[in-house]
Amino acid sequence: MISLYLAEDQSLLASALAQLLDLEDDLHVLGTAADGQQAWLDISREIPDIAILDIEMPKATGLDVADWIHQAGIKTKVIILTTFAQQAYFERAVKAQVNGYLLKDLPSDDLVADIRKIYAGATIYSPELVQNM
Amino acid sequence: SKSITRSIRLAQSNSRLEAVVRRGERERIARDLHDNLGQSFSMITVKAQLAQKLLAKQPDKAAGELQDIAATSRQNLQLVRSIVNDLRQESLADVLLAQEKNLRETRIALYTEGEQAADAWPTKCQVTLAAVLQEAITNVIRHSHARQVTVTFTVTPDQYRMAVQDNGIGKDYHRTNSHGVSGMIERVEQEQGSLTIVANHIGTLVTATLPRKEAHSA
Amino acid sequence: SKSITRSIRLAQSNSRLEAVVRRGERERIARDLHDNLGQSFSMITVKAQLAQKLLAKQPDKAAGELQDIAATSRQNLQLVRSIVNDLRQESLADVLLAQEKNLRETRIALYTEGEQAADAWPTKCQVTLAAVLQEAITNVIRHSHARQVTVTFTVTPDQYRMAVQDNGIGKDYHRTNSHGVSGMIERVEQEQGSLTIVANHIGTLVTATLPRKEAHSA
Ligand SMILES: Nc1ncnc2c1ncn2[C@@H]1O[C@H](COP(=O)(O)OP(=O)(O)OP(=O)(O)O)[C@@H](O)[C@H]1O
Ligand SMILES: Nc1ncnc2c1ncn2[C@@H]1O[C@H](COP(=O)(O)OP(=O)(O)OP(=O)(O)O)[C@@H](O)[C@H]1O
Ligand SMILES: [K+]
Ligand SMILES: [Mg+2]
Ligand SMILES: [Mg+2]
Ligand SMILES: [Mg+2]
Repeated sequence: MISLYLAEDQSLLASALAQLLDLEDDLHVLGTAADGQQAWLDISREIPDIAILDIEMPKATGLDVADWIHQAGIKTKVIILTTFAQQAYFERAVKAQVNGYLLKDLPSDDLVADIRKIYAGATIYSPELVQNM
Repeated sequence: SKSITRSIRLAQSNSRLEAVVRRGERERIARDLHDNLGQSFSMITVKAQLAQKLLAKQPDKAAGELQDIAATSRQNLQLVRSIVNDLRQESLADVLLAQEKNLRETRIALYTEGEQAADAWPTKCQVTLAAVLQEAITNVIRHSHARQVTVTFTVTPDQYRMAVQDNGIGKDYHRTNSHGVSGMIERVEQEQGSLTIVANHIGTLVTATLPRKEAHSA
Repeated sequence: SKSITRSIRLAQSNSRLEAVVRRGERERIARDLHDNLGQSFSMITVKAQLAQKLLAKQPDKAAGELQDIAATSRQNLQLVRSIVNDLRQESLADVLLAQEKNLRETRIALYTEGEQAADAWPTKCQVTLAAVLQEAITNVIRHSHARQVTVTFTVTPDQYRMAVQDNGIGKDYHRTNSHGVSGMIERVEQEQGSLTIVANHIGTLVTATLPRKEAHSA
């Protein structure tokens, strides 16, 4: 079972995404947060296998949380899940050595497949994001 | 010669800044789109996929997702409408271009001062002044018997100011059942500005001033 | 005196037209939003309601509607992305403002001609020239040993032209493993324009020209 943590400030999206992921037999969403600070508190305590982080959130961005996870040396892998390609964001994410940088409108089956690959050790950046850079 | 070069360079820097202010507006529109529409489309995409998966096993839950999709979609349609409205607001240049034609047809000469600088004033400010200008010039055409009208745009550290001076009869600008003047006053006051109409020795002078909000913020 | 007044009025009318062209871009964005996003939100709303009705009796059809919703939504997110991208492109004024600072720090004087008019050139054209200007001035700073650089913007009935003239060493601007010059050429040629670099008696001169497409259309 792969344990996931989801941070997303848009509550309708967060709950839909959590349900969608939870429907998979091998995935379990162990918590969600609507801001970066709460996400960091939970993640640093529960150490999920993978944290799926939105970028723009109140209190702290997903990129801040990714930095903290990286600096603390926690084993949680990080996927940044975003709507838009923005160079500055992407560069920061690469610096924080995130394991995935994916688009929110990615077909859900692809998202699930990417989560499994990332869990197995892959690094995946959405081609749409990379080609825009 | 040093000082001339200097002042030319200053003027150029100013116009560069103005262009960047205009760009600020583009950025604001981009933000609106990014933050609202972009987010909603991601959400709708995710919810539509979730509903598909729930269809067979939990049709009740699927119905809930569908309701959310319809509601979000309606909300965003409203938002698109208001952004479109915003983008379609008339600028000072639009009104001047149109009214120049009307004035020419009625043989009233139009002079402007500071027009080019005013083209770079913030959208919100232009939209308000454009509406005032539209009405003020319509009044000149309909009531003033003027041969010419001068529109002057000036900016101070605190205010944007537009003055519409005609050389017509300059009187009788209070009428109870008219809406033009009260409409102008209302629009300007909504933006914390003020509007005055006076008859002077030249004719009628309509002056609208709006506070420069950006001077105080940031 | 008549002719001076006339030419001033002509100039003002031109600048009014330029402002209206700039506005044309707003209108284009507004139309994009209205026609595409507006339509799609209406469609999504209807389809979400339809899917709700089909849920119980025809779950297969409901699934089809949901697929349509997700597809439309993704498509429109693409559109929002490209509009936002478009709105965030750098203008000539952005680059000049930033490079002015870099030049000042390296004690190279910057002169411009025709800058204000160029601020009103079409976005697409500004974006391309802004990228060229960025690289050309970076090269002046890094390679030229110049004391000054003059950027001249001119427009003819057929072309937009930008010339970047420095008074530096003016040689050796071919290097095999460099990307700056080839990048400039590529960008300009993508827009059916041309780019030349020559060493002249002053220093290095980079000239980019782009066709005025609007001259031929409409
Ligand atoms: N420039 C002007 N010169 C002379 N009189 C004017 C001028 N502007 C306005 N007035 C007078 O002031 C009155 C009120 O103007 P106002 O714009 O409020 O109403 P209106 O133009 O008569 O009607 P409407 O409601 O359609 O605008 C006018 O009827 C006219 O008598
Ligand atoms: N304004 C200039 N004055 C003198 N030499 C120049 C000038 N611009 C370019 N050059 C020469 O032309 C060469 C190629 O320029 P180009 O911009 O392609 O590459 P670069 O600046 O060296 O590297 P980069 O790929 O980072 O831009 C430079 O290395 C430099 O020798
Ligand atoms: K599960
Ligand atoms: Mg967010
Ligand atoms: Mg009136
Ligand atoms: Mg270079």
